[in-house]
Amino acid sequence: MRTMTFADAIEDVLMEAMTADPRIIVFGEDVHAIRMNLYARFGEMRVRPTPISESAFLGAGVTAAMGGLRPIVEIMMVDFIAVAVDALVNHAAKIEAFSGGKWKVPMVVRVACGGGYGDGGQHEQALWGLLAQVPGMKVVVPSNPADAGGLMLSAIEDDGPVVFMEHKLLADYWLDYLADGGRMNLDYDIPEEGAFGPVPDVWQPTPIGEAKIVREGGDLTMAAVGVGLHRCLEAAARLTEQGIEASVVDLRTVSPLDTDTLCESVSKTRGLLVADEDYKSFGLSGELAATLMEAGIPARFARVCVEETIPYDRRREGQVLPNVQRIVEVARQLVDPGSLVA
Amino acid sequence: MRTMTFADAIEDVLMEAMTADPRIIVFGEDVHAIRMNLYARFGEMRVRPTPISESAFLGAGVTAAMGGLRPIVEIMMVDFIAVAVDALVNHAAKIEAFSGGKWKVPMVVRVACGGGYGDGGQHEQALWGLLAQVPGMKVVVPSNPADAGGLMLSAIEDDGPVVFMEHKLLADYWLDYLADGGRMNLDYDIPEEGAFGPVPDVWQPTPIGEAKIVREGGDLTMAAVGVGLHRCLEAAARLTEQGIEASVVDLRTVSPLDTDTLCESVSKTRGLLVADEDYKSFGLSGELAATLMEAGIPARFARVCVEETIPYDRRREGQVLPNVQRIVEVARQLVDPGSLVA
Amino acid sequence: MEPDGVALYSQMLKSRRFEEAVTALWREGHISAEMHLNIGEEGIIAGVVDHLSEGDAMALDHRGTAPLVMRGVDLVLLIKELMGEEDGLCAGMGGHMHLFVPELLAASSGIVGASGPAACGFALANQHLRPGKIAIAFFGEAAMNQGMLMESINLAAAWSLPVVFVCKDNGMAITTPSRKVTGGNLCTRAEGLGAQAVSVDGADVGAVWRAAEKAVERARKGQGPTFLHATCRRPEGHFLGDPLLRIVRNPVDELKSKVGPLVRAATGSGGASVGRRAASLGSIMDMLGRAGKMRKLGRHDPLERQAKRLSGAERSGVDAAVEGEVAAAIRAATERMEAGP
Amino acid sequence: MEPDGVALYSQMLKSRRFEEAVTALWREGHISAEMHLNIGEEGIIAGVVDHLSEGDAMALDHRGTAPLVMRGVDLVLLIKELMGEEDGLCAGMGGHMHLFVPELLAASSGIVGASGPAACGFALANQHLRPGKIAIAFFGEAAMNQGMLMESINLAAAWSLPVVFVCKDNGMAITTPSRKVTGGNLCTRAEGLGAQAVSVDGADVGAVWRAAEKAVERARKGQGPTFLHATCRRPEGHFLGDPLLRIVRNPVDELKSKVGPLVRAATGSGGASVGRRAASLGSIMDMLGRAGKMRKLGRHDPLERQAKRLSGAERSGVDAAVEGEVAAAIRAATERMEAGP
Ligand SMILES: Cc1ncc(C[n+]2csc(CCOP(=O)(O)OP(=O)(O)O)c2C)c(N)n1
Ligand SMILES: Cc1ncc(C[n+]2csc(CCOP(=O)(O)OP(=O)(O)O)c2C)c(N)n1
Ligand SMILES: [Mg+2]
Ligand SMILES: [Mg+2]
Repeated sequence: MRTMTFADAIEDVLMEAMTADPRIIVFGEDVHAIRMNLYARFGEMRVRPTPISESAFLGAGVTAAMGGLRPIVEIMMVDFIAVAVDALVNHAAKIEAFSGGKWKVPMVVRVACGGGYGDGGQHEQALWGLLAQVPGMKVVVPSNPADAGGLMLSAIEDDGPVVFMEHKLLADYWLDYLADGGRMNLDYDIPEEGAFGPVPDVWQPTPIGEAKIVREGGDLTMAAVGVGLHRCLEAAARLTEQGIEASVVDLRTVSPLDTDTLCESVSKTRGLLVADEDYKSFGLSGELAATLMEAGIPARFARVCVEETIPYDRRREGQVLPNVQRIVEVARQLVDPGSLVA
Repeated sequence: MRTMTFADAIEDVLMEAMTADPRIIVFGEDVHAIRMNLYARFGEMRVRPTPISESAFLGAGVTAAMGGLRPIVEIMMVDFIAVAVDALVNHAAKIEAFSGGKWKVPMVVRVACGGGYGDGGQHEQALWGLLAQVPGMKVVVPSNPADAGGLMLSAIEDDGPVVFMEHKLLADYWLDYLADGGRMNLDYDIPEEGAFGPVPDVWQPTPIGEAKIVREGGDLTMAAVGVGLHRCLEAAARLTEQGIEASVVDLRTVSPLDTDTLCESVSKTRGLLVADEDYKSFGLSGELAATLMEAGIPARFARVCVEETIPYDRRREGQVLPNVQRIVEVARQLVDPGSLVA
Repeated sequence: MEPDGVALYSQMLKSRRFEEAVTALWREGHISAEMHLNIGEEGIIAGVVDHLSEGDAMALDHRGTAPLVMRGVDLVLLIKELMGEEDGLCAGMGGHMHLFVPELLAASSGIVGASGPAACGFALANQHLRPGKIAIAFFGEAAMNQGMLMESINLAAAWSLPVVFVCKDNGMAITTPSRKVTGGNLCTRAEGLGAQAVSVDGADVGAVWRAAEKAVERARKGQGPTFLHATCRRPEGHFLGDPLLRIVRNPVDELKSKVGPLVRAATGSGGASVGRRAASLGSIMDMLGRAGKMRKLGRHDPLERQAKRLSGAERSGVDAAVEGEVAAAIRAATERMEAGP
Repeated sequence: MEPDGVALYSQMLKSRRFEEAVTALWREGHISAEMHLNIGEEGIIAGVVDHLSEGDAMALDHRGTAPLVMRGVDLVLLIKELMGEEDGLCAGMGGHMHLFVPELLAASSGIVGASGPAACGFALANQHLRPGKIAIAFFGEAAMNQGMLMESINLAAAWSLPVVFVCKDNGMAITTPSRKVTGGNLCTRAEGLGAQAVSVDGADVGAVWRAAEKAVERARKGQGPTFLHATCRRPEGHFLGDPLLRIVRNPVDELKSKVGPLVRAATGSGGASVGRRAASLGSIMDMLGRAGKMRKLGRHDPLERQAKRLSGAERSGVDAAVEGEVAAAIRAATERMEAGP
């Protein structure tokens, strides 16, 4: 076992994969700087900075993949994908179906996501629910270095379009770049085990569509992806002190969802708390509720999600993003509704 | 009581509203033809054809509203909004929050949506779940002429951004234009009471965020919007013959959802079937499940939604879109799981 | 080089006859919804695709039939696709606006402007995997107002991608005259995005061929993208069943239900000044007039223009062969239909 | 007309001093995340906004402070907004990239290119409700590759909207030299979209003022949009804490952790040819060199250039007044902070 940062894990996988397969190319804004090491190793033809033309180059990624390459298209922050969503919704996701199954789109879309560093509501969104909605798109959100590498490997190997989302609190270079700018006087609630940790000596793909139970407890299940997972783990630790034992499920993949693992856990705990940094309504958290109801698993259910535009002010931002305290409170109410009054 | 087509109801409201309020303007591609009567009445300054530049003119709608107009921006089909989603997700929906509540965006986005006439998966989507996801957007989907007019009136009067979605099977002119092209030899499964019906003598706003129970029955609740509502009503009629009585809820507004009406109905029937022409996962149907679970209302639950790219072939299209037979079958299983084997 | 006039004529004719058959099938209700034809713009398509060979890619818009027919796609598969058959070109899943042929690197989209990015992606793949091979983007003049298309011309210029951007300018976006909603000049615009720009009369297939030859050669040599602007006229309007043409062809029936509300709207109290209303009505009449004028190809017919350049013998040989080929394909494709379910 | 040199100098100085104070607050950690300044481009902003009055609108990009400061926004409210205070300009909800002032019809966006459509919408409202009033769009040269901005120039041309599109060209998009990813010429491009185009040296506030005067007048008269292209240099790079400038300023510390992986990457087996790798490294060095050069404004400083045109007396009067004003505002805004919670 080696240890690595979240960011290095992804880079390590890319170095290996790009060395092995010349069809893999990377493009996006500023990639010569953001992926400087890849740029130095593979040269500008394979690591290519783009104009600020997300619609053009994301759309080009789709047909580049159809033409035989394995492009990794970078959209700096997921918020910006709003200007180019057509390439995913109406093209990448649909072409396999449109072509009668004859043509596939092996493209990876790599994006930074998430908040917690005071950048305001147009630069801190999660948006995985929106991207997952359209049939044909896969969306993965790793929560630690091993899965970051493993899911990137799977994404590259997948024959369909996969959105790979890396949370800015987990990828140290994003935070250094966007939040600190060389300052040492700011604090972020960085999940340590998410940002740095063990990775396998030889990279193995983390299967897309497989959740992982990272903590077992009988009183309720918590489910999350990315940073939310760590918030749940911390909440679970606090809840233990209060005599509540929570299972925690790292969904890892938003789409396709691993409904089996979820249902299995909730069948035992009879309670589900979803901590989701994405918007509350019409997204991941609702889909998990539907999953349980469809499976006929009765359970108490609650969500700790983002319910409004993320505020710029870091204090209010911290309240709007799912935080440990909100999760703990909601979990207690879920387990013991009477505690509401206490 | 007057009677009107779905399309005429909207036009009637617009004629009145635009006569009364010179701040209301309409723009979008081809509006001089598609809204020919408004064009003749209000002239080109107020009914203005645009270039095929959805990002520019939808974005312009946002600030035109901030600058004192009440724009109604037309995006021909909701599928095309994918090229311009940034204007909604990152601007229209967020500016009230960003400005600390000081500035509002009274814009209506009018779009045609939905399938059932063989136009393929890039022109028949519903996408209301996607549009509803971002806090700050309202989304309405009327199912009959009275609500079409009433919700358009509310949308115009609302001080925030509202997406007004008209289903192509309900709005006769869309079908004539896109599907028939003057042919008489094609059939569509047009809900008659949706396409033509009574409207009030004097227009009243249909409140945004108020669902309506359109049928009462004790065995299960069906919820839908737009054409789906009529599929549910027809299914309910068939189910009666089989001894099953369904309540049917016309949600009318996707966002904000009228959770009270839904919960009240499901509290009685203990079963919810969602028939949704939008994609199944991460959307409206999931949100309804979450609503019930959050309210602690145990219920059987099932969904009849779109689960893949809508096929071009009309036969397969008819299977992929929620149809009456699928609804009836799923409803029967929901009410009597044993019937599965039968 | 000089084009092979007979071959070009033959390609155009095949597409024309094929789309005439499509028109009949559409009218009979065997093809659903929006069917956009290339009739009238065959000169542009033929003049361009004649330069293509294996490995070259095509990004198509909502008018994808002609390029595929001319590149030799199986007509039976194609017609079956338009009819939504399971054994169609795309298993009946894509339909008229979503025709995909991996072997030809040909992909379509019904989203206006999407062929720009699509051509860039194909060209990028070619740059890496098939040097010397290129990509064509087909689109209308109104698509030049769609951001992603402009972005993609710039992208192609910045990356020296081997793309030829072919703008088929019929002057219309459905019912909107493009001049009314388009600033500046499209060739200037393309130059300002870094492409070389050239304009030709799209009804002259030879002229298109020669302009395309240079553009294709530039692309193959890695000298960057060209914007090929070609004018055309389309007698079927925007799509089969074009609402304006319906009125033009059959004014009495078609206007019956429309005139009442229009007159009421134009004369009702409240609303714009009389002058502005008159301007609106004028512009509606204009629109109908324009549609009427477009109906007749006349000297804008690339097929007729090319036919005149051929000898009677050349022509009749091709006519017979092509008509036979198309008729046979339609027969084969509709056999089952004729036989009943 | 001739500009009021003292007034322009005073505006630029106020913005400069204000942003210097912002820099200090940012370094102390009182302002979170990305803070983009206008330092170096004050000549462009001042030369344009001096022509605006009530009813004129401004669509701002991620560098919104200077235009607001120069239009007279309360500095205390502004600084409090940057610090995320509840009594800030936007209640601390918007922050540096989302500054909104309804009374000035001023709206910002952190989405590159969004100021184009935004200016069109404001201009449309003005066309209807406040004839003669206009809208300005501020954006960088790299934003000209964003589709919606190009679309909006065309829209403004097609609708004769009273917009002045102000392109502040520092030649860079974060770390990407714009020349490398931009085809053609931006003025040609804007002309191809139907705008009138004019280029000026943005460090010469007088030149900007005169060019803007004409553009604003055209817009007010309903003669359509102008594209005003102005060059500039920004000594703080892309934003405070620009990673390239950090290296340039403090190479030893900043490169410590970076050089090892970079060398390993550049020399590891597999990957591109030695030539291509060398080219990559060359281009990285280039990027750093370019950043280093930008640090010093020198003759690109609009403030210094304008100062030289004033008399000593004029200058010292303004200096004292402006410095006092800014210092007082900063004091007032940070009072509570100093006092502790
Ligand atoms: C993004 C988008 N907006 C609008 C439409 C609807 N639409 C389809 S074709 C068309 C007109 C296209 O005009 P042009 O590009 O000139 O091509 P033509 O049809 O004349 O060949 C429009 C507006 C669409 N398909 N996609
Ligand atoms: C749509 C979008 N893509 C990317 C970004 C990230 N980004 C922010 S500023 C910037 C560079 C902008 O360059 P330019 O337009 O020249 O303005 P400048 O910063 O030089 O003033 C980029 C790429 C963004 N904010 N929005
Ligand atoms: Mg056209
Ligand atoms: Mg710049």
